[in-house]
Amino acid sequence: MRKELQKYFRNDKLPHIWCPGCGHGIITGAVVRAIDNLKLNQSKVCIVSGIGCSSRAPGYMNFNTLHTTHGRALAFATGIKMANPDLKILVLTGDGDCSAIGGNHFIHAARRNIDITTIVFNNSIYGMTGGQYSPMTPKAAFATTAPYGNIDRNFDLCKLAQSAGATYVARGTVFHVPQLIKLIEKALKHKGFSLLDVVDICPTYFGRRNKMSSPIAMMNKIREMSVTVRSASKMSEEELSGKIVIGEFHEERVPEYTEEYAKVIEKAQGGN
Amino acid sequence: MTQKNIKIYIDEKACKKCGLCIAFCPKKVYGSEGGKPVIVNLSACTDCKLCELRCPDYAIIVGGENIE
Amino acid sequence: MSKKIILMQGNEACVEGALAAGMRFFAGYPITPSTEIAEISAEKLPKLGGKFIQMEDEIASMGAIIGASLTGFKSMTATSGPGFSLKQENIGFACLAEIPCVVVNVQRGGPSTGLPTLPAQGDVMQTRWGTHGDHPIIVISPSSVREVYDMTIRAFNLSEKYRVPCILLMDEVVAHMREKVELPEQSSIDIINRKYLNPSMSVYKPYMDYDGDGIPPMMNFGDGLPYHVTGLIHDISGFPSTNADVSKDLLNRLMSKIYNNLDDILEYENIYTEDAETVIVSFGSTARSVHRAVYLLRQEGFKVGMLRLKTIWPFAHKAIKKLKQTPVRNLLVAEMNFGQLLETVKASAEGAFRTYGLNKYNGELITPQEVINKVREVAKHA
Amino acid sequence: MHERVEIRLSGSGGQGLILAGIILAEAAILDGKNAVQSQSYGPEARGGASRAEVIISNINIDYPKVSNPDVLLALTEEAMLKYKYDLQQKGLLIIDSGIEKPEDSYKILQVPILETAKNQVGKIIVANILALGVLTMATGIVSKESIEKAVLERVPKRTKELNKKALYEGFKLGKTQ
Repeated sequence: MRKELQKYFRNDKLPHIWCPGCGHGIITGAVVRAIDNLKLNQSKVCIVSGIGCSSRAPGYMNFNTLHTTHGRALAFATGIKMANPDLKILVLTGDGDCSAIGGNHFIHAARRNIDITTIVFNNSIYGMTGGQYSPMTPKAAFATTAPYGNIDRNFDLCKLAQSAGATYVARGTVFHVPQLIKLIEKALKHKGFSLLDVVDICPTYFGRRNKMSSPIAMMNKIREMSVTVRSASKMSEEELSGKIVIGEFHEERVPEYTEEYAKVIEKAQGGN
Repeated sequence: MTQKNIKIYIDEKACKKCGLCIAFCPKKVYGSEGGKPVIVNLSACTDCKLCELRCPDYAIIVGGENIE
Repeated sequence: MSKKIILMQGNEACVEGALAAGMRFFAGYPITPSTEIAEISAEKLPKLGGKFIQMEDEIASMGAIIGASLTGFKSMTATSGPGFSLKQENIGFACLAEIPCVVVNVQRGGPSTGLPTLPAQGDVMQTRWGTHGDHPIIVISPSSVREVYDMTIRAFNLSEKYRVPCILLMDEVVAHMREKVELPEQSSIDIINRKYLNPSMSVYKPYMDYDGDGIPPMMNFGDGLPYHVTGLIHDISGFPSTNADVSKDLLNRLMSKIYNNLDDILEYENIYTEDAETVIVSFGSTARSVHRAVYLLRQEGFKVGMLRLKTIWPFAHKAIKKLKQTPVRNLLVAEMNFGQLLETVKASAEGAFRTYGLNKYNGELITPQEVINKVREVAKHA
Repeated sequence: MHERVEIRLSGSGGQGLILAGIILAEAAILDGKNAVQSQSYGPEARGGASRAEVIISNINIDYPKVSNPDVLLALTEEAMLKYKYDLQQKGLLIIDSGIEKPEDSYKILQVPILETAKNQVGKIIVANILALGVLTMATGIVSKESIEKAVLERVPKRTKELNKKALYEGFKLGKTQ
């Protein structure tokens, strides 16, 4: 590992538990590089996660880190941010953690526009429990709990976040890492609730069941299917079917939650 | 355009042999030796660092300055 | 000097006590009959520079207070019935990660939506074993509005001192009644704050028993050295471990930090037990009916007394043990449930007494007359 | 006075009986007595029969619920019929004139609470305070000074005069019997 990045890791905890070719390590590396590029104060960064493979990431990262219960990272993070708005809060979460068991917390954190950067390690599967389908698993894909093919329709997390009120919404992939780092930087600099949906790969559970058992095959799929927001805007719905649209979807400046609460305090204490 | 003093460091203990660096190097700098990356064409390297950024295990450093 | 004498509601006294104890963060979700606690907190906290947030559900509220506590804020949530059920997973997190926080449970009739507006005491066992796994917990239960105030302060003190969630177990009667109270001056209140690590340390092991008392000192997120907190079994550095000795040592320490300090944690009240033949065990609002019954029965010459538990968990076995040195022959456990505490009292009695339950679960408070009738019936058996 | 006096105030939801109960309890405290106030608590915010209960005592109040009221105030017939079952035989029943007088052996005081509030005071909404005036005069449970002070401390500033007027009309009605 590059020397300047070492201070961001708990090097005695590495190597990580993730499988060979798992994209989680790539996203974690991108997060750390973005933090380094922005020169954030390490002792004021707080990284919160839920449960699952991705939620192990904070354990390797040398910040104030909190590994919570399944789906609840945003609830804990909201408490931390409310109590101490000086802290920079990141939530690292998986697609199941964020959109299934944690779905309600997700939409409400977005609605409040609380200043938390949520990065979804979206590998379309429950990895920690061995490959069950998640709300992000594509229709017809196979999983241990969808042995005949998945009949659930999957979420578009970016659309969900935007309609719930998130004020920065973007999608990156583990293939397009330089772009991913830039998107993370933008999300971290954004004041308000930012969502970054990162298309990730799980060769072990998703790949093996869906004829892409090598990480290379999965990466190739991302490379082939990715289109930029700009190109997508010129494509028909049919042409977009199965495609991964990457880039920034939404950015707006809306009063941030803890700043609004500071005004409540002012009012309660006699100001206007 | 190639740069002469580019060095690539591979941390063999960290490498989990996923093969991503080998497969996706735009200049085919790497070959495989039992799944592990070996440098076969250093002069082609453009210092794009994609292999380093895509390595899930932080096993690659591209560039001169940090390499022992 | 004490503050002026006023009429105050139980739920209001809970917030007043919490603020006096130093609560500066509340997260909650509306649920009868605890809602006033959230409403009053929403009004009063920002006046003191504190924070209130209404979360999307009870689960989130519990998560939020744990997060806030990690930044050094004394934090509380309040709920009832179904909401208390929802909080259980994160209460377990607070037990294992040793995050101080206060959870108020205003009991109502159950199970499920049950009797939302009516009293019950059916959560006795859930407060002890609601979350999964072996874990320590402290549960205390007030009988009057003034005691709600005092016990909310005590809940914070115990929670901060022992790094354990403390549950204030109220019931609808105590929460909603208004009563004359005389609150103490802030300066006369004992406040206990969590232990912090000496900031000069260069390495922080968040679960190291630096002082040998089983209670590791804390450090706030953002105050200096980064550290890791997890709901997984962890070693003294806070990182996950599946090592058998690490698991065993951690659980032993969690339990012993509570069970080695029972003299500090257990509170109960004996009334007329020295010469009583029958003692009625009760807590919460039921104890007020029992008190009335004991008063009336004593006027008739009945040798009856009462044991009122203020600490519900850990159970005050020593209070039962002490009764073995008195003439007491009958123990009557009065509670608004099917006999949840009765089973524990029986076990504690080890056959030394005849034990009876007086149980009511129809959404009404046990009346003094019902207690009197039961005591007479028990006396006949004897 | 008795060691323990139990009072039940009843009517329909929205008539302000819980507030009346709180004020009565506060007046008792101003008189140096103990007081406990509680209420029946149903899911409906308005309508239906609702009640507030107050116990006033010179000594500690342990059992906090009313078991056999010494006094029952009823502003509606529905409330009276629902809540008079356990009124003490020697108890006092205060009812509005709009209610059909029951054939019971209680001491019954029937006065035009709602009508007076509406026509003499000008707002039906202050019937609860007017009723407190009636109750104070008819029972002597709390002093006139304390009930007035308690009323004025609880009601919104701009309605103080109105409520004071209602209370005094209540005093008058309570005294006529």
